[in-house]
Amino acid sequence: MTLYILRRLAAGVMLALVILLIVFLLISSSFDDTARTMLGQGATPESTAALVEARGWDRPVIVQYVEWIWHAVQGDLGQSAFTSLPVRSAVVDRLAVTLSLIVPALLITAILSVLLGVWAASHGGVIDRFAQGISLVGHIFPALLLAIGLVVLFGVELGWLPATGYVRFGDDTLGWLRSITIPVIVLVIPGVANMSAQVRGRMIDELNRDYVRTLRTRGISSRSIVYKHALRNAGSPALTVMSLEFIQMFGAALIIENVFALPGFGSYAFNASLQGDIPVILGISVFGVALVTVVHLVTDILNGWLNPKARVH
Amino acid sequence: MSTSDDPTTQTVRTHSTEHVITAGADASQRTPTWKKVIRDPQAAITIGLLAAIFLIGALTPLIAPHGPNDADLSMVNAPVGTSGYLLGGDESGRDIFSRLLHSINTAAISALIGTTVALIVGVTGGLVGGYFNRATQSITEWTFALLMTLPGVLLLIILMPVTGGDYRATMFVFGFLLAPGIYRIVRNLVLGVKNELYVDAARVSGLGNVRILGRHVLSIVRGPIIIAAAFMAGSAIAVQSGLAFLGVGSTEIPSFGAMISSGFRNLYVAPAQFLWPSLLLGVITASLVLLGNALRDTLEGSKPKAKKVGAGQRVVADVERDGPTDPDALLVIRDLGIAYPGVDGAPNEVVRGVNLSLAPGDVLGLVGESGSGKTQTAFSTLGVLPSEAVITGGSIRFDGRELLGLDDTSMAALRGSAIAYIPQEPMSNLDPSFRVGSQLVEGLRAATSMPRKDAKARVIALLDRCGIVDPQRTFDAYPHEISGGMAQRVLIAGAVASRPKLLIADEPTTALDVTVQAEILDLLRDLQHELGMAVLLVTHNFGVVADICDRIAVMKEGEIVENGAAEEIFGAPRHEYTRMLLGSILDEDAVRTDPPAAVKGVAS
Amino acid sequence: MYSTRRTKRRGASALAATATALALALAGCGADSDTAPPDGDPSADRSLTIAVQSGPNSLDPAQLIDGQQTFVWSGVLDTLLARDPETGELIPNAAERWEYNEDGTLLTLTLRDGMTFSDGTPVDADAVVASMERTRETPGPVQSKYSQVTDVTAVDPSTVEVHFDSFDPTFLSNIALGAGAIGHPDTLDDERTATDPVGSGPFELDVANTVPDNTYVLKKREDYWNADAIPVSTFTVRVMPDPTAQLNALQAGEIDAGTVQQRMLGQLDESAFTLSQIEANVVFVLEILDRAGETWPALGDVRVRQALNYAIDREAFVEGLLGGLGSPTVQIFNPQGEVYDPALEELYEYDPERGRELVEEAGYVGESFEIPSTFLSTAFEPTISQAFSDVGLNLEWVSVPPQQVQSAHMSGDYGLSFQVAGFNSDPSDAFSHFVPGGFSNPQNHSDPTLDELFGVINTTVDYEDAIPTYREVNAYAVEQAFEVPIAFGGTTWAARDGITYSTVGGLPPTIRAFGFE
Amino acid sequence: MSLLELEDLRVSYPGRGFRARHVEVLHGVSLDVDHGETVGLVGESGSGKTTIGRAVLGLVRPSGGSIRFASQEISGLHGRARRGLASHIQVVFQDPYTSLNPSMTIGDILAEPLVVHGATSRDARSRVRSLLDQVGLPNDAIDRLPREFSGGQRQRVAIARALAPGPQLIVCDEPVSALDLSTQARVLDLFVDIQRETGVSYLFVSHDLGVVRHISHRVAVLYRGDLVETGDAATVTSTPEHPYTQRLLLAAPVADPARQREKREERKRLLAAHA
Repeated sequence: MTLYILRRLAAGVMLALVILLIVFLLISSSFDDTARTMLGQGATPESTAALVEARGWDRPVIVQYVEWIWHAVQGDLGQSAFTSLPVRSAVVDRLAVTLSLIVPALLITAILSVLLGVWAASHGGVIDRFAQGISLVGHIFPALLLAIGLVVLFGVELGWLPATGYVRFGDDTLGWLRSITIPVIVLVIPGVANMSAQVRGRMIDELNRDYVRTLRTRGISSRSIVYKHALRNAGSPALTVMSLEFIQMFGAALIIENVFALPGFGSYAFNASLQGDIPVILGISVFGVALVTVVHLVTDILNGWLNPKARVH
Repeated sequence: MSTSDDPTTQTVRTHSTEHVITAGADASQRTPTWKKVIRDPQAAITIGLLAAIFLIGALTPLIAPHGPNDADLSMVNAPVGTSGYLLGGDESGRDIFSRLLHSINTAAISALIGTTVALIVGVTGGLVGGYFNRATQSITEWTFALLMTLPGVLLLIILMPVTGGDYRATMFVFGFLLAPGIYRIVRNLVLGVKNELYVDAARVSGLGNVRILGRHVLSIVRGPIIIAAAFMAGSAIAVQSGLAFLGVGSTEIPSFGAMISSGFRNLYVAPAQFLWPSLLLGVITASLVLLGNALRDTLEGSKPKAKKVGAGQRVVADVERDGPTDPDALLVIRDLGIAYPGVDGAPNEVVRGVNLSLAPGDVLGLVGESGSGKTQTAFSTLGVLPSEAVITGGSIRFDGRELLGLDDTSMAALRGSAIAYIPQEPMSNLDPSFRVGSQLVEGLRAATSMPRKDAKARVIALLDRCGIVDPQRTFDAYPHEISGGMAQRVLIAGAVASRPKLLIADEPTTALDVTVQAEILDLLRDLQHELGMAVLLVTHNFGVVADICDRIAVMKEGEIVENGAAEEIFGAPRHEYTRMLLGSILDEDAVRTDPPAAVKGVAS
Repeated sequence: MYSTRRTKRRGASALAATATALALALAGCGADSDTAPPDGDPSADRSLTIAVQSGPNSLDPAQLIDGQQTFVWSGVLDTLLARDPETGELIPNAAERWEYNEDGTLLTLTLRDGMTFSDGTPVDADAVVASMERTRETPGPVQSKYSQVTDVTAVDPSTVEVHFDSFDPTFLSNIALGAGAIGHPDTLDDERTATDPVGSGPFELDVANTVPDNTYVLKKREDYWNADAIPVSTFTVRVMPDPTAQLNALQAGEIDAGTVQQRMLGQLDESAFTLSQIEANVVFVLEILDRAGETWPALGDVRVRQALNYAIDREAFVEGLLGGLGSPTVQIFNPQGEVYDPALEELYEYDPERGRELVEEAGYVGESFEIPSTFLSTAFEPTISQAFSDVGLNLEWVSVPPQQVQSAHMSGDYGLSFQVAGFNSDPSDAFSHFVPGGFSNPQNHSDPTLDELFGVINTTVDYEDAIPTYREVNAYAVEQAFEVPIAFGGTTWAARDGITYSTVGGLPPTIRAFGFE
Repeated sequence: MSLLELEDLRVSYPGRGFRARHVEVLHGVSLDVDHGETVGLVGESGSGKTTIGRAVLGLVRPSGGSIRFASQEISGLHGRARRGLASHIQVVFQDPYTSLNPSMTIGDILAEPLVVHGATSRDARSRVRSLLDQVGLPNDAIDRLPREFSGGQRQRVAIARALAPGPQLIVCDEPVSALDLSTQARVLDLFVDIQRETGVSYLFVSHDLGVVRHISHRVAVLYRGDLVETGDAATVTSTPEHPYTQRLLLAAPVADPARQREKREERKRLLAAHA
């Protein structure tokens, strides 16, 4: 098992190296633009060249790449070209904000989707139609629309929840809870729409399998068949859907962070990219790949737990 | 690679879980796919809606009253209904209605580029990765895993310096990010199809790889691809809108996202402005998702419907509870009818007027060819008919008690304890996620409410009794870790664990090798003697019947044509159908005697 | 080198907001007041939370950027000079006095006594020299402002001499901004300088409660030399790129003050908020980069340039796109300054017919131009395109990603550029718009008349004496239509009742613009 | 000279997992099939019988030994050379539900191998008609899809496809085991009739001794990758020499209660003797 995790992590590192190289190559054309943007209106060809040289951006890309990796291995991801803030701690701070949205959103999505999906699949009829209706509604209203609507309603008109801003968990737990409530709702609704439909489908498939009939013929209760046997077998595909949902939420978080003025990972990446803040872009790429690798790894391990056939020996 | 020589699978695959033949099925099967799609209301409505929207988009240059960027400063935030400005003007004095129309085209182009790139890359990758050798497979797999690992939207944003924010370039890149989804679908289908016998047959017919890929593989992949394309188009449009909302790319390009963004900024001045693009965007993406779902249902055959678990069997006729009882019989089935809804909705009876009687300790063989209704009869006795099935009449009496009309809880109490079941296909009848032992213990405890420890001891003893060499090890094994023959022994142990009065065995040996079959039959016979169970053995194999049954009932097309003691029927079959069946048996005398044929045609 | 304008700092802010909002935010406004707040009691526990559209990129003196970013960095770092909030004139700050030699190549600054950094070390000539020398040598946005400085020396603990190659008419106004920020000499090169410098200013950064780029919490220093002028004990600056989010926060009571877009004003409950308007602190201008007509001959023709000035309906622009907050103009100088001339506004009344005639006369009908489309220009593009076609010209907006905006403007690939320019000082504005190499003149256009006028300016050390020449520059530039100024834009600050915001336009925004009733 | 000669044929599959050892499923099998002859290949699952068929068809690459067809070594052929053999060696698979492409009409399925080998579509069509006739299917089958046919009819289509290029050898891989009893007998009769008519040879793979006995001239018995017994059908299927063949024979139940009882007892004696 340890070996397996190590092997997977090694593969993740390889992947990160390749992706970084790609990012380096793609970005290498914009060093001058970045320098000019940094210098602002006083930029001249001379001062631009001087800055590029001072930053070491005039050296061959491969040299910079190797050097960057060398520093990264030592835990130093450099500093933002614009804010001089250390990239690592900035990314970690921003990631913490985004994760504090996404993780609760994902958990809630998972719980609601499983409940809804399982109910729909095992009750049929009205409950099933209700669940499918919810899924449809979630598909029709884009996250964007929901975000705007909920802010106006709860934040501005009713004033129940803060319209903007982020409170750190450690500072004020209740405040944190209030500050993430609307964003989490906005993430959860489309998530549930998608995932509950998937869970429902998987559950229906499972409930039609032969072993379910055989279990029934042994007098095993419907509850055990649905919640113990079918759910566990439906669990592993649902888990994969969930891991994809997790990655997708990072994209959605970008828009949500923008609307709610949250200092998250997405908006950080967005700003860095707009400015051409090269060290930050690189740091974000590394964290992005690391995150996805870890999510896939965790998914696979959980999958192994759910599904003995997928278990690693 | 051969699948049939894989030691874990069985060579023989019979289709004895009977197919319910539905009347008029032939006609509907030949309907062209597109007609079927059009006939589905959900597909028809969404296609119509999308066609209408995109047609309007295409006609925009003709019907839009203004250009997308024509600005009139006097029309800034003009209210809805202003002359010439149907939906009013935006913050720059542009006509919202015209921009809306132009945005349709942007959405269409986004969807087109994203989907096309994804399809080209994904399908090519999937065909190559699925069809060719291992090295090619691992390279494509790795490449697409790489694409998959890139956090999509983040990447699009990081790449802004490269794409320049141009939405077409962005969608081009996005296509690559969508491609792994298609790749997965295609590769899995190809891997499946590659081992399909008809692809082997094509290879044997001398078709080259390209021709096979194009002709046999692609045709199978087509349906799922069309479905995936609908979903991808939706997500391409949604992503393009999201990026435009954030302000990536030129605002000269009219798009829903840019319009929503502008409306959001103007939320307090003209709250309706962000509504129009949001609504249209919502309608388009929702239509694509719904269309995808509808296509999935029509092209892949509709998925089974959700139904209440434990709802019990449906009985539409009055059951005579007080009919005459036969005190000697354990199971009496009288005049049983079972129907399934046909294509046109009318019920289609698959079992008609079946009468059976089984005394305690008796072994009855229910024999027939596929589709004869024998399995349906067995299921109805267990109370596990599929939910579509309807019992149209008759009575099933077990131990003097009428089973038809009992709710599932009462049936569940009987099942496992008094009536047990052995299925045909051993592997698919074990829950793959639970250890063999725990499944058996759960069943035993459900039937007897025995303490866990005792139940475990009993199960291990039973496994031992059923001829499993290392019972503890099998107890702790997962189903995929044991062979088919062993799995069948496990299932038998599970069935007899609670010492039932009646054992219903549905083709219990059909999936097994002959030598294993003989052992299993021995086991069944011994257990039957030991426990004094009555056995209802459903089979198509007269050899099996001859080996174990006291009495035989022969079924044909839902009816019992002949019923009697085994010796009588084998010795002097009365019904013509029975005679025909017995005549078809390739017995030991049917040795080929004619010499090898003379070679004709081309001499070697 | 010449201007406080920053066309970009935080892309998202720009993108999420309209250009108007952005420009107003960047230009900001500021005040510097030696007087104590009205009630005389600089309440020990009064706090103020405001929203800005962009946070400070860095607190390193060599990396400072003006505009709304000034709120934070000017809290932590003191500047040598300041500007009078009523008149915009230069006034003493850390430097009590300043004096030029005859030809303007030596500037002597006399520092105030008794100033300290937040760690207690004195703010003296050595500190000033160390900061200025470092800024001069460090690549960054401030460096260019030292382009003519050859040496900075400390004569005694309170006297600093700045030596120049030649007279720099913009230098004094620059040291009232980032170029005059004083950093702590011992820690200047430490990593903390960018994020948590040992400060010379009125506040200390409360690092524990500060989230960089999101929330900055500043705690007042009671040992600051001018502590009485600081009206609050805690000053919180929240970064909210999105104007709608800002308004929501204001209404929800999450912030005390913020800028509000003109068209959103209707949403505010007038009884609960005090509105302060700054009439003009930016100018919307279509800059003609190829004034010599080297690549686009049409732009070298004064008739075409004038035609463009006739083509734009400035009144409608102000009403339609600026929500009425602003005024039409044909000049780029601050209307509250000394150089601006109301009489010039008579020129170029909206007259597309006349414009068309001029274009026809010049023979450039149907000529097409490309112009970078940036987050600044988006809201105005349709109107400007319309104006071009009204006089028989075509304009094509080429989308430029934010990180290339600066490059596009300077590249020489475009003959035109749309800018929302914040005011600095009149000299700085003159240099940046009309001198070769100035930001608005990246293609180094020169003109004999302008050369001559700037020759005079560069040798007139006393600003008062140079004012008439600046006016001549303005008049000549308007006549020659070197640019197409469109309108001045203003800002509206909304604050919780009892809080006021007052300053003239074009000044760096600081805490001291706020008043409490 | 036999039509097909296998000599010391070995096949191994890569094991599961990374760098797993290869698993040999055939340990050197030698066998021959003469012109116009049916050789039955019997064995249980995992015995390697299907693999032999697939090796002959070129769907599996042998790891050793040789396969000669009409005196030509064919085990190493691939690409064009291998495809050239298509008109000589054909196949009928076990499962009539998956051996026909569900999206092609019967006409297309049957014409495909003909067109590949250069027939015009008109010629192909008339050949298809005669093939359908030969296997006892109605002419209107040509435009219908496989799913419109029953299992037995589909297997007839598969036989017609195998016959289309006029092969000398047809590998039959469990062609009747998925069929109902009554259908099974009719399809077997069809095989025999066709052989008499055309002189084609069959390599007939099955797990069912009864079926093999019915159709084969000679029978070979496979057990875990080894050929344990070969001989003429009557001998091998009634008085086998090898203990495995005996066990196999005794394990197959007969449809006569009395005889089956005897057979069962005999089997138990045999097992007891070997235990």
